[in-house]
Amino acid sequence: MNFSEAANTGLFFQLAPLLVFLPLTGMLINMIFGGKMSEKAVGTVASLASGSAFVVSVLLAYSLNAVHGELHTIPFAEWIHIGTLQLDWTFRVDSLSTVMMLVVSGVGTLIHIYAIGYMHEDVRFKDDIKRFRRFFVFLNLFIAMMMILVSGDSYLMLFVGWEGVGLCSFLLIGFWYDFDTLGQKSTANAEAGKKAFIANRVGDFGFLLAIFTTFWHFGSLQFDSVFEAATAHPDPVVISAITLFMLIGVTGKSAQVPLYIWLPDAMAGPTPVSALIHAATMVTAGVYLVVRSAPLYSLVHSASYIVAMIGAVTALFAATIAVGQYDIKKVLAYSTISQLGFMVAAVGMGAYVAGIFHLATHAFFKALLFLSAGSIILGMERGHHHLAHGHGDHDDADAHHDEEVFDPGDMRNMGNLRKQMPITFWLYMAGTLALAGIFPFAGFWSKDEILLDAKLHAEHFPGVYWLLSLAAFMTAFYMGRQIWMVFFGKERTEVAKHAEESPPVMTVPLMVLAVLAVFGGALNLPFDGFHNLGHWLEYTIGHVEGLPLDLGVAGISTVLALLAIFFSWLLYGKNPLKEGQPDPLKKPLGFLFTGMENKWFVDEGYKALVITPFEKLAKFLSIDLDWNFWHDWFHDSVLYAGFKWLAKFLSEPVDMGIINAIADKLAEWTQRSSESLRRMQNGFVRSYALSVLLGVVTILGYLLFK
Amino acid sequence: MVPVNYYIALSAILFIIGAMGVLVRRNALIIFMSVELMLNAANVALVAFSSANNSLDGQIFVFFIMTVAAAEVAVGLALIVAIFRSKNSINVDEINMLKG
Amino acid sequence: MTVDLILFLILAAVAIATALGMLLSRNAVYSALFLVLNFATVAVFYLLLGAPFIALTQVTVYAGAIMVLFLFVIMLLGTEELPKGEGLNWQKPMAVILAVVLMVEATFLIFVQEPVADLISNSPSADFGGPRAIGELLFSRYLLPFEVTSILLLVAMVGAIVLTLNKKEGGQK
Amino acid sequence: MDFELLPNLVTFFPLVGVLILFFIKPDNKVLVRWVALATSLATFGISLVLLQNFDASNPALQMVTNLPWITVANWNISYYMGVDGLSILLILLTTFLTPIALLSTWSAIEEREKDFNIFFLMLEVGMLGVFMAQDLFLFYVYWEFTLVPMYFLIGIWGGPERIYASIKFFLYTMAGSLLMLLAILWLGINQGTFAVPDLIALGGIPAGIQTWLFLAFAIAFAIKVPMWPLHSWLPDAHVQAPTAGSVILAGVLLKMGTYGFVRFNLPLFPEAAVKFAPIMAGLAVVGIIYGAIVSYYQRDIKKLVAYSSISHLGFVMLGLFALNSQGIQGGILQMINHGLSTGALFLLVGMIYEQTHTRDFDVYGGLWKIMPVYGTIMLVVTLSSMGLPGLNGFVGEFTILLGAFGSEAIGSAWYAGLSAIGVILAAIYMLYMYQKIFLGPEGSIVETVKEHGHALRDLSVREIITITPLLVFIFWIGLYPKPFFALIAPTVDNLVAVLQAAMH
Repeated sequence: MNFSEAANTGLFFQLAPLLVFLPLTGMLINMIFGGKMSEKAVGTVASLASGSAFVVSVLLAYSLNAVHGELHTIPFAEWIHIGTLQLDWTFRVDSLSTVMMLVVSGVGTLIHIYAIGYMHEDVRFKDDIKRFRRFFVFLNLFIAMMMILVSGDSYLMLFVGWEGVGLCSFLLIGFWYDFDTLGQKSTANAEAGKKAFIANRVGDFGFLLAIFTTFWHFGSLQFDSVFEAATAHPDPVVISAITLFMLIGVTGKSAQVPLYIWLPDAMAGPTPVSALIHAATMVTAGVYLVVRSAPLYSLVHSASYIVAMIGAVTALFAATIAVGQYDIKKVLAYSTISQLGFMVAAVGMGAYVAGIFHLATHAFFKALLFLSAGSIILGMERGHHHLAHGHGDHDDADAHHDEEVFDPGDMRNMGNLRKQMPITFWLYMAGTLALAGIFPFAGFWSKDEILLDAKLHAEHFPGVYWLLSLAAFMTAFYMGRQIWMVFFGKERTEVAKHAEESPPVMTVPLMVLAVLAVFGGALNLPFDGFHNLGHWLEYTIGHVEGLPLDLGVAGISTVLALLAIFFSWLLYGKNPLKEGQPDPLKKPLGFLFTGMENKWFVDEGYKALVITPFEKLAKFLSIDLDWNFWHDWFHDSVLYAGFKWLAKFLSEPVDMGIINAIADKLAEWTQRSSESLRRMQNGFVRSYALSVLLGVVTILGYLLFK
Repeated sequence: MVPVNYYIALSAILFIIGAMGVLVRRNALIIFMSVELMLNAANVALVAFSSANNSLDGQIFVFFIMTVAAAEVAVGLALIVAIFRSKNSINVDEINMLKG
Repeated sequence: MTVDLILFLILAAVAIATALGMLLSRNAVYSALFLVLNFATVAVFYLLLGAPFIALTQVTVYAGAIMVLFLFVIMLLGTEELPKGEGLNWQKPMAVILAVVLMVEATFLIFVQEPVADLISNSPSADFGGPRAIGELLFSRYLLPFEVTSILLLVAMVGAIVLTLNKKEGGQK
Repeated sequence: MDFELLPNLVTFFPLVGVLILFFIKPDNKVLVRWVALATSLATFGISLVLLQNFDASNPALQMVTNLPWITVANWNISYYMGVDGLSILLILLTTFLTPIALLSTWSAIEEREKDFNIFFLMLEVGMLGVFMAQDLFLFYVYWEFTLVPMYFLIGIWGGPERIYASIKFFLYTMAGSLLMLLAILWLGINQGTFAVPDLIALGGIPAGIQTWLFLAFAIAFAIKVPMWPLHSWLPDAHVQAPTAGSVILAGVLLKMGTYGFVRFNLPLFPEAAVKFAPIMAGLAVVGIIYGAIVSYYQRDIKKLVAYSSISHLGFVMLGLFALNSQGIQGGILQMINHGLSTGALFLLVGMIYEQTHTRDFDVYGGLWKIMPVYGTIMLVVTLSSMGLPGLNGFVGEFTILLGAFGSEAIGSAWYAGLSAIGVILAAIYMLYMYQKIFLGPEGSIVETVKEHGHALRDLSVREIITITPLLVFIFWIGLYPKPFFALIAPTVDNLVAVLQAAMH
């Protein structure tokens, strides 16, 4: 049997479980033997594990193409069977899931390779070489979980992966759990991980409720049966409930308003993690979920509208915050939230192809941006390291720590880096232009498709288009701001002057990503005869109208983007920021900028409205109610003291006072009477006889005279 | 022709005299004799009833009483002898070891 | 007033008198002798009441055997007369009072409440109370009690012997 | 071999060890330990034979021993032992946890080891008896019997407040049991038999009386579970008990309460169960949320775990009173899960306590770096307790919530919806605990221990051996729960049929 035959007969579909088990194998190898392996070997094993999953994904996609996109399910194991509840682990290979598989494993593999170089240096800066292995263990686990998520054939398996990636996210955000983002000893990173997990759990809570509702109304959790049952008996209330519950899950996982707060903090994780999990793959799971549940969302317009609005609001809201950030990764984080908003808005409006298209291109360029940012940060670290060791003693590590804390990620510390890091600069430019939506970069095509859909559906989804356009404008602005601040102007610190370019192991994967960021638009060009992604997805989500390029929409968005970049040049490029100078936007925008800078005080709001009340409640319940009241007061004061009082009452007044007194008096009386009666017992026989006679007389008398 | 009442009255008088003997005398031997007198008083009554009722059962009873009295006297006197040996007295007022 | 009655009254007077004599004598020997006289008087009553067997038994057992035993013990111990002692002073008046009360009660019972008017005939049937009649009855109806009395007597005999055994001298068994 | 007698053998086999222990000098600690361990392992082995001979497809009682025991007047008390789907897993859990708990005491218990082991084996007898007994009176005897060894385990080998805790534990349980005894006597005398299967077959208890009987049983069991608000003895008992005691207390003793509900309350009083389902579910939900929130604010590791038990057992109760197959099967499986996860948590807490002698959160931190194996194992157990898919906790919680969500008896999806908040809260307090101990910079305890002349070490081989079996099951149930469900499904389906009949 040759290759194409195997593809045509669907033999390759049987490989689907390998998607999960190849990364798991890599993880286990590193976990068990990694301690004795060199860093290179560990990294290679992990990258191979991920890369082989990519190969399998390609094979699956190829086979699927060969069988014209016909859905294939591969039963793997039975899981929970109770009565009507039949939950199995079945792999699902269709055009939607293969897109996700390809993105996850493809971008994932590149990031694995990049991470070999990145982590090599990172663990040395943080002085804990052992953790290198752990990073790749987690990373492989993440790929496995993500594969479970996208390849599952039921909501439950999707949920399993959903939770699994949440765990990996927690572990990787808190990877440097004993530091903060500046490399100081702190619990900050661990807190960030916890925050992410908990915010995700809130989303999971919604997802769980959606699952329960689905099961009890449609009798199954398997996608096709659910959709069949839902379309057969479309009960708007039930479907609204399901979709809105799911939306809670989406807002958690895909970082939408109001649960997005964890994503900026998630930047505490090493940069490859930010790129892989918190930009390219995991956070898009929510988008995937909505597309997957398209048959449900398309049944109720109101739910779709809520989804679209949440996406659009998030897109704009996060973009405004991004404008006010100074940390290079924070800007990208808010940008990610904003872009996720675009996707969610798109899928909310039913523009599934546009959403998935943007998902893919975003994965490319945002991963590129993050990784480049990582490269920049490491470059700065190298410069910092160079300076510290150039001036001082090599062994004087303590002095090094006592120095003023240096933030290698703060853009105010950078400037003119294009000189020191030219490769990174060009790579970053590619990513920036893609994100800003400049023709002909990947972002242009995907974003325009979303905007076009929003324009076309403005009737049903009013407001979305304007919000998104505004967000697109802001996007271009903050990216321009970033470019000017980081790469142009003058070096604002010594460190920036000594920044060093990254090694090829990091830059080569970036180049691959850059190519994808530039040409990724080819996936779904809006011209007749193209629409490749659209046609591909048609196998799964039904017929899609391939929209032609609308010059109006494209023109407006391009003009907006260019305008934004021009503004940013005016503010940041023409007069480069000086050392210690406040942001030039601060003056014209005033308190608005303060809001942006401080993320609109959302974290503080959560703290005041949710966290503090919760802690107060917890304190009240545990200290006051449970312990002081119920445990101490009720049990000790009421029950125990009451019992004691009763015991005392019964023992002293009642027992001693009454019962005992009676007994005492009785005894005393008996004693006294016997004392006198004792004299009768005088031992004289005659006295006894007298008594007998007395008795006789008395009894006889009684008998006689009774 | 003597009414039974008279015999019973006689019996009662003898009995009371016997009882008085038990109560007022200190000599154990005399107390004993008084007891015998009381038994006799009872016997008189029994025989009188027997005769009045024309039934021999009463006399049989008297017979048994005599037997018992004989046995009692034998043991009782033996006791008195034994007490006398240890106390050297038969004054019952000196024998009060059972005093409470 | 018939001869019987007169005879009865005389005998009764004698019986009471001897009984009182027994009671009041200082000397135990006199008491014993008074008692013998009393028993003899009572035996006469038995004869009058048609109980010749009992009457003779009374004479032999009581007046004879028992009283001899008494006299023997009195002599043996040498306690004809007790030395004067304080004794129980309140005992005597109490005893008298009780005796009187008992007497009153008895009188009331016998003559007022339950007067038994039956007269005792002086001429009972020939064999009434004779040894034959008594014997027949003893060996038929009262055989078991009769036999039990033998055991009683045996026990009494053994008891008497054990009690009077002089242990100090390590007497023989 | 006559397999019919196996339940008796399993139940009383630990007594063999007790007997041997009587003849060993207390100074010979090594021998004492090994004898006790070998006995408990042998018991586990026998229970595996029991499992092998257990016919999973048969919903009825199996391997029954039924002998008349006390037959005075119209009392028909019998020695009635048997196994069915409701109890088989709990029996295995008991025999499985006992050797593990015993192994954990090798370094933790230093005084009067012989006595400790004897009490422990006797406790095992009591617990096994509870799960095997099919006669109400016999059940009561075993039920009370477990109190005594546990009382001494806490009272002799416990923490500083042990006397208070042990007496509280004893009195609480005792108080509830007395009501149950009254109900048992009423049933036995009025129905003419104490045998549970016969009582179920007889049925016909008027609804009004069912209510009272149900309540009498329910209070006894609710105290044991413990259901909110009768939980106040639990933190004391758990915190004061020695590690092995906590493991057994959380792992098995609490399950006696939930087991009591499913074994007696549901089948004996189906109408009352249906009537009370919303109330019991409501209490369960309050317990879930309350326990979780209160856990969050604890500063003592053991106390946190103790309160989390209240929350977890709330899930079990919610599942049982969903009165449908998903809920009840999930509930029974969750009993096992909780036994494994919380048992493991207590073991792990005990292991660190042996090194540091403190359970105060504030001094901990950053231990993952120093104790990577310990940190990883603890992470797995924590996640299992939080209900992460792929680990055992999820399977139980998911089926319970699913069952409760659509439960006809509870009547509203709100209960399950609210208790799903417990899933969020579980993440909050569990991660909080994990972070406090293992993440962040090194806590002051590291220095404190160093000052005492020895550094913190990672788990020893014995400790890893102790904990590994639990981990195996944590993964096994999480990944492939089918064989476990297969054991309980037929019996539960029978029970659900009875309950369904009562509902309509």
